[in-house]
Amino acid sequence: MVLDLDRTTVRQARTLARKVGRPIVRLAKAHTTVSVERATLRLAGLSGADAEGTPWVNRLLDAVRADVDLGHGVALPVWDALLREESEDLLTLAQKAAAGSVRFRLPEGRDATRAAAASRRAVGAGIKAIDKRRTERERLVRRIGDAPRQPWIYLIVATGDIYEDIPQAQAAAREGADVIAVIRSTGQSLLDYVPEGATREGYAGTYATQENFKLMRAALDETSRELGRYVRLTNYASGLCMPEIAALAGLERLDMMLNDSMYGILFRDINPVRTFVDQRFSRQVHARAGIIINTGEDNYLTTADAVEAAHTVTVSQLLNEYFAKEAGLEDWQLGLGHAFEIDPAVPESFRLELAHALLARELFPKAPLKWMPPTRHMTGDVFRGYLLDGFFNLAGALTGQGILLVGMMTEAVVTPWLSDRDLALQNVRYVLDAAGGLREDFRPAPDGLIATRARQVLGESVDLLTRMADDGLLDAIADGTFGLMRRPADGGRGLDGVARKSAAYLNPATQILENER
Amino acid sequence: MVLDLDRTTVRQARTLARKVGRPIVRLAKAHTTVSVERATLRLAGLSGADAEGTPWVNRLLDAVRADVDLGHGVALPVWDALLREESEDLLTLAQKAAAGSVRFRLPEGRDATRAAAASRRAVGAGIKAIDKRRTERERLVRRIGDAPRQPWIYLIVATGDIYEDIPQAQAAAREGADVIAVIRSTGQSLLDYVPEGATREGYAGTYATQENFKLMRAALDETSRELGRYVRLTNYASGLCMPEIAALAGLERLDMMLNDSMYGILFRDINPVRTFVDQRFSRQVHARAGIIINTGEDNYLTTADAVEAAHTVTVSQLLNEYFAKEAGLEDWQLGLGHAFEIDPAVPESFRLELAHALLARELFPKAPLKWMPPTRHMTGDVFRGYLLDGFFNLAGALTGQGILLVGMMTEAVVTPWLSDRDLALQNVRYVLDAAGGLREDFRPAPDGLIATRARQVLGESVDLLTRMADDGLLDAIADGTFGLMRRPADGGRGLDGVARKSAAYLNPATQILENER
Amino acid sequence: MSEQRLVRPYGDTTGDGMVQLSFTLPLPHDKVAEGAAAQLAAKMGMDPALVVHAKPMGPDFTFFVVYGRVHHLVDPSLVEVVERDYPLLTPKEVNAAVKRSLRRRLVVVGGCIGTDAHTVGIDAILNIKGFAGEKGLEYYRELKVVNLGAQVAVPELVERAVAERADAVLVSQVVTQRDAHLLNTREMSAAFREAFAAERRPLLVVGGPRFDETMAGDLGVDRVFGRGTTPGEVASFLVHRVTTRSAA
Amino acid sequence: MSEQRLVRPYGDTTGDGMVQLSFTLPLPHDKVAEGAAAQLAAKMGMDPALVVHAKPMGPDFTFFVVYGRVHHLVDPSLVEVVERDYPLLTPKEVNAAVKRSLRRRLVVVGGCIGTDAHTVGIDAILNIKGFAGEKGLEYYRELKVVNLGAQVAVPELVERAVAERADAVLVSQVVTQRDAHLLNTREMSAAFREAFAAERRPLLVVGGPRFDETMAGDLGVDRVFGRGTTPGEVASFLVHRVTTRSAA
Ligand code: B12
Ligand code: B12
Ligand SMILES: Cc1ncc(COP(=O)(O)O)c(C=O)c1O
Ligand SMILES: Cc1ncc(COP(=O)(O)O)c(C=O)c1O
Repeated sequence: MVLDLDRTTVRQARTLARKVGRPIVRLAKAHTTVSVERATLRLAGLSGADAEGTPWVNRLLDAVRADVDLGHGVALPVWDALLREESEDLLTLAQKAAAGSVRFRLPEGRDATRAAAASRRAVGAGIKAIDKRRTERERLVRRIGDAPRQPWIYLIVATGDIYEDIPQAQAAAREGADVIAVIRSTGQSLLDYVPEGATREGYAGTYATQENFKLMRAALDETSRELGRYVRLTNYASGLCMPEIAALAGLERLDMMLNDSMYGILFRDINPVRTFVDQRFSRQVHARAGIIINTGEDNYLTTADAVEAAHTVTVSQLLNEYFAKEAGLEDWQLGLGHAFEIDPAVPESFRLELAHALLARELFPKAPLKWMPPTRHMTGDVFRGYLLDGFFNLAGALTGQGILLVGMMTEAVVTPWLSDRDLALQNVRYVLDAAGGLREDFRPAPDGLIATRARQVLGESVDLLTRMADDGLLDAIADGTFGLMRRPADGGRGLDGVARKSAAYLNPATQILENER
Repeated sequence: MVLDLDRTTVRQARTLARKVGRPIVRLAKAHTTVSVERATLRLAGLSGADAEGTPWVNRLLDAVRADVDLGHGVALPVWDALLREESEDLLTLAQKAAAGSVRFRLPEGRDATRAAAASRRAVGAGIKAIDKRRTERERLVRRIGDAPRQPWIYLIVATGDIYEDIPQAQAAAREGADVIAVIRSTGQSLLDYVPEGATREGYAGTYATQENFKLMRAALDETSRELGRYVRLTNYASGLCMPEIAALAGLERLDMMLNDSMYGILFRDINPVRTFVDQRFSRQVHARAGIIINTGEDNYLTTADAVEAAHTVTVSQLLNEYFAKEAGLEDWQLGLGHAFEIDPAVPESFRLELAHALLARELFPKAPLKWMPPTRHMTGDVFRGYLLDGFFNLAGALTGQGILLVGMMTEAVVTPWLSDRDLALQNVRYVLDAAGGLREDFRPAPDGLIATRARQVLGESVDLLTRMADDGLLDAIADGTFGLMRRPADGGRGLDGVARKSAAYLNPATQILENER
Repeated sequence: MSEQRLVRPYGDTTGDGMVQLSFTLPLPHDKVAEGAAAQLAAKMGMDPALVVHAKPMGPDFTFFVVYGRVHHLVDPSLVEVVERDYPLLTPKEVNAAVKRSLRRRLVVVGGCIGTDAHTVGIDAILNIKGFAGEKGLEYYRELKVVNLGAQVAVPELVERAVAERADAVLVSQVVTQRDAHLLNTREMSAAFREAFAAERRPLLVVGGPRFDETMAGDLGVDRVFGRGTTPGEVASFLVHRVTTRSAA
Repeated sequence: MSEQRLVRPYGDTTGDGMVQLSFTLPLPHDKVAEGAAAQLAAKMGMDPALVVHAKPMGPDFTFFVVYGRVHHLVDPSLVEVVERDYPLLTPKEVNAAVKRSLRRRLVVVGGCIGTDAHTVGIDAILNIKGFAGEKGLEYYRELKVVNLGAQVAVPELVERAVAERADAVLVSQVVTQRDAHLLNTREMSAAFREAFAAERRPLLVVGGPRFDETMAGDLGVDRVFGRGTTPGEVASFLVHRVTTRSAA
């Protein structure tokens, strides 16, 4: 600890975050969403899509919803229908339902008890499958070997075509990447279904599908063996389908997921309630699957000024921490985000970056922390960009970041080329090998610029949290506190997919995930 | 002082350097050279060249030498001839001598006394001109303003054409250069005369001529006024004509000169005795002219390994310091050289660079120190090169270097392009503005890698100096101690231009320079 | 204009024609690959072309850096630029002009269409905060701005334009991979052409950092704005075109 | 060989043809200059060409970075490379071959000619220390090496070659500004042609990092070696050529 933060202030900040977060958890507990229910069906083993590509979980859920209020959950009506022997299995049921030949009801009494038990068995099997994948990961890491050092080197691929992504990801791993993230196509987060199958037509990213997950994980397993280190795979549990994607990630042994409590609200204009409900469920799944989440505070600094808004990053990290722990995630699973986004023209910009990065490091000493590269102030001057990325890497090394997302010199130009990635990795390697040890010699003066700035940001965070504890998080979001985006609680997409839970509501997935920790 | 070097060891190193250097000074004092004598004539006002471009100082000296032993010096025979009214002035005398119509002799008795007095008057006028230039510089710096901060930003131009150099130098100054160096054409150091006039036909550099000096200094004076800071000009007092070039630099108000006690021997295969004699004279001129010298230790690391040979840099710096002080230079005039030349693939290479740079900084606390960029391990990968230069700049800032020679991403490709220089300055500015203050937070652990390495290099330097104190510097040079170049004392070019001084030897320039300090 | 001399790239001497080039070839690194790199450079007009760096990236690809001289001449007099063909007005002048010629507020509907969610650019033009020290269009009293934000579907955009009786529709496109920006813009302009009679169609303006400003005709829009656009330029353009139209 | 497929540069998708280019134009920065940059890129075959960065450097110059697609196809089967047309021998084999065919030591005279003082390259080939883990030619028992070092004048080189009865002369050239290396090499080969009858002339070999290996004929030398050359390659070449010659 080189900053020597005031412990009382730190404790106060966490207490305030709890105070701000608790009403939101209450809100999340009181509602369900179409995606939470579909995720439940997926955990019970329903997959695939109809001829038009609409997933069976969507067809089935829509049919149920036509007959029964969403607030009761999907489990009781569906397993009730199965028990009434309408079909042998979920798929047949979904097909029939799609054809309009099944009617659903909310079972009561013994019927309800039996339906509940059956659903718990079915969903339990899915959760067991996730458990197996987690054990498998632990075994592979042990057998094959882990990333050789921290920070883990995190690289994105984004061709839009899974079959181009795979060789690029393998090449990146060979060149030193410890983590591969497959960026999603621009449109996916607003789709209220998860596309099916292997896909080749994304824009600036590749669709997140179960099959794409499977193909990429298999390819990286092969490469992991070849390299003697387990290469982690990341995708996005984000957008309108985050609960389902979280489930698929658990089932296909993805290792990390982008998953932020407010990103969808702020940057995809998804309804806040929808988001918080989906969030909580998806984090419960991640907790169970042993997946590390990556939060999205870096995004605020692409729209708001990185110096002025530094404390909003800290506040958001504290909230993400609170929500994550409440959902069952442990410290080592908290890849809290922050970024190197100060305008390079600001005097002492590098030292200010160090101050911010150290503050995060020392506020969350056990979290891996995800350190994001400059994007906003990157320009078409790729030489300057390459240098900035080098200093970003240095800041990461000096402040002990856990996950280093590798910056690309073409940030302001194109989605990364093969050569950009190779050059970027060369940059990271040089900085870590040549100057990584400089941390030993980095001792910010106790009242120097760095320590003073870190204290100032912490102070501003406590002030903001104090105000939010009075007015509520939803109001703060509506006011443009984060990333300057104003999002009212009743606006945004996907609100029609939210329902207040009825007294009869039952979700075996939530039950298992909440009771078995 | 962050290294806390052992004072006794430092004192011992200096004592040893004196011991190694003293016999060389004795050797230098006992000899003269054609170039020392020609420089004397230049100080007395002889300039210009004949129709074939051979300077009049060469024509005159050669004629004198045909009649009188060089060991007597040129002053007595020449002013004796003038007093015998062979000619009204030096130029006419030179012309007649070239036509073979003058005979020279070594005057004796009253003739000698009168010739000596006349020569002292003539040369004294030249030295006064140098004094005036020095005062002028001091006044300009005061009036116009000095470089805004340390390190001074030092940029080279190297088109080969003075008329392309000038706009490029002015552009560089506008972009932030504090010092402009005009690199010399590849062949010049081996010419035993100084070319005349404005030149446009250099290879990979522009000829050092009095006219080129004048043109560039005038252009930079203009730009200095425009920018409100005095932009310094540098050239090379090096090669077979270093005494003459030193004199011309003093007369044309150059501000810094490359001037190393061994560079010519090692890298141009110039005879050691010739070099040491020329060296001492040129440094006496620089001392008088208020010129800062730049020594050439960086060159060793382009041929020898920068880690293995680190101590040879230190030893050479100590010798350069001894020779410089003996010649009358003051601490602020010692731009001792060192360089960022460790193979970037060596683990902790950046920290090793810091160790070496700090050692130099703390051994010579009052010297400006010239910090040279990576060259040897630069490749055609210009992106990597740009990054390396950034870390070089950072090392310069962290260790408080006085003069920072700006590295170019095209180092391994071409002599710098206009855009290379612009990009390189942008690199320097970013690093100094964003991270310059990091020095405040840089505290090498007392027994960490950096401090340990610095102590080790100092220890190896003392060992080498101890050996050299026994065997002599000439033997060490013959053995390939510096830059792996083996140069025997009786080899190399220019030995025929050396003569042992006779009892009658007289040089008014040396007399004035030595007596008036 | 046509007085301008021909120029060549400049390395360190006038006329030397020197340029730097980098690219990847899908070839394993060997002498043939280096020769192939030189061949490409030659086809681009570089002679001599020096392959100064070749780095294998896995078994199938090699990255190259090439330096060399190109012999092409550049004729600045042939350059077509979309020069501003309207006066640059202050907010005050814009307001006055709208008032004078329309006698009502000028209605602007804006947003990012398709799946593009990059709103910083359109916000820079529309929001009060503005860009590069200039206030955005919301600041202009006589402009009514409806900012639909990100990921607006084209039918939704048309609908709002009709409902708001928009005089101008401003669309931003930042993602260009697989020409997304061009496809989306064409879809948008076609939809407006379908929905409106030619003389009633609102002005269509697109912008984004990777647009070619000369492509307006091709894309079926009235104007394209590129990187670094300021709100004042856009406001002045709108006033110029809308008032000209209403005068006609 | 001719089986090889045609290739295009690779950005992030097979066949996308993407390249990066940078250069300076002697024009003040404005829209015309940006258009001129795009024009140059177009002449180089880039379409579309995106000028992604333009930076004024003083009032008279602008630096550009351009990204875009080139449509040229690269045909690796047409690449001419100077492939090694002689066996690569170990030092032992070299020594044996010299002994067998010459029955005396093979004499090599080397140096940097002209005003070039870069000896690291020629030393890497000649000195025992060698390069890339291979010992230099001095290490070979059956080779006699005379290394003249830097800045050797051509007449001096010829003289020493005569005096030493050189079988081969090795010349290094590193400085290439204003084609210094080509001028010096041509001067050197002409001088040897003048001084020796064709059949008695020593083998002439030049090397340096910026030579084009296919230029031997043009330069009047027997072989050109480029960057990364190792001593073993040179020794093998010498033996191959000298022994072939003495056999003929
Ligand atoms: C900020 C940012 C984001 C933010 C956006 C926040 C927001 N609310 O806008 C976040 C983090 C959310 C984001 C996400 C993504 N981004 Co983004 N992002 C950027 C970034 C860093 C800066 C863009 C920016 O804000 N520029 C500043 C504004 C002011 O400039 P501007 O847009 O050029 O606008 C000016 C002019 O162009 C013009 N203008 C623009 N629009 C209009 C419209 C009109 C009518 C007019 C008149 C003028 C005009 O005026 C403006 C002022 O001068 C760029 C990289 C970079 N440095 O450029 C990448 C970049 C644009 N993003 C990119 C990508 C791929 C994405 C993702 C798709 C990645 C993924 N798959 O997850 C996601 C998803 C976004 C989506 N669905 O579209 C790519 C696009 C690649 C390409 N060329 O196709 C870039 C280039 C990064 C990269 N190299 O990969 N991104
Ligand atoms: C070391 C160095 C120096 C040292 C030289 C020390 C010495 N004793 O050689 C010093 C510091 C003295 C120096 C000085 C100068 N240098 Co210098 N120097 C370099 C540097 C950093 C490395 C060159 C090197 O040693 N490479 C390593 C060797 C092993 O590689 P190589 O030469 O390519 O040799 C290999 C092959 O090419 C081949 N090979 C080479 N020769 C031969 C010969 C034969 C027969 C064969 C078979 C093979 C062969 O085999 C070798 C092993 O693989 C380069 C920049 C760079 N990073 O490349 C600049 C560079 C070569 N120098 C340059 C210049 C301009 C100069 C100066 C002229 C500057 C000046 N005006 O003062 C001076 C003066 C030198 C002069 N008169 O020639 C320029 C040349 C620009 C150009 N393309 O024209 C360069 C490229 C730097 C730059 N960008 O400006 N330099
Ligand atoms: C936390 C988080 N989620 C998701 C995304 C990706 O956006 P989308 O959901 O549109 O794929 C990002 C962007 O990088 C992010 O930071
Ligand atoms: C000390 C010193 N003198 C002189 C030179 C230049 O060499 P030349 O004398 O050949 O111009 C250098 C090279 O950079 C040098 O370091």
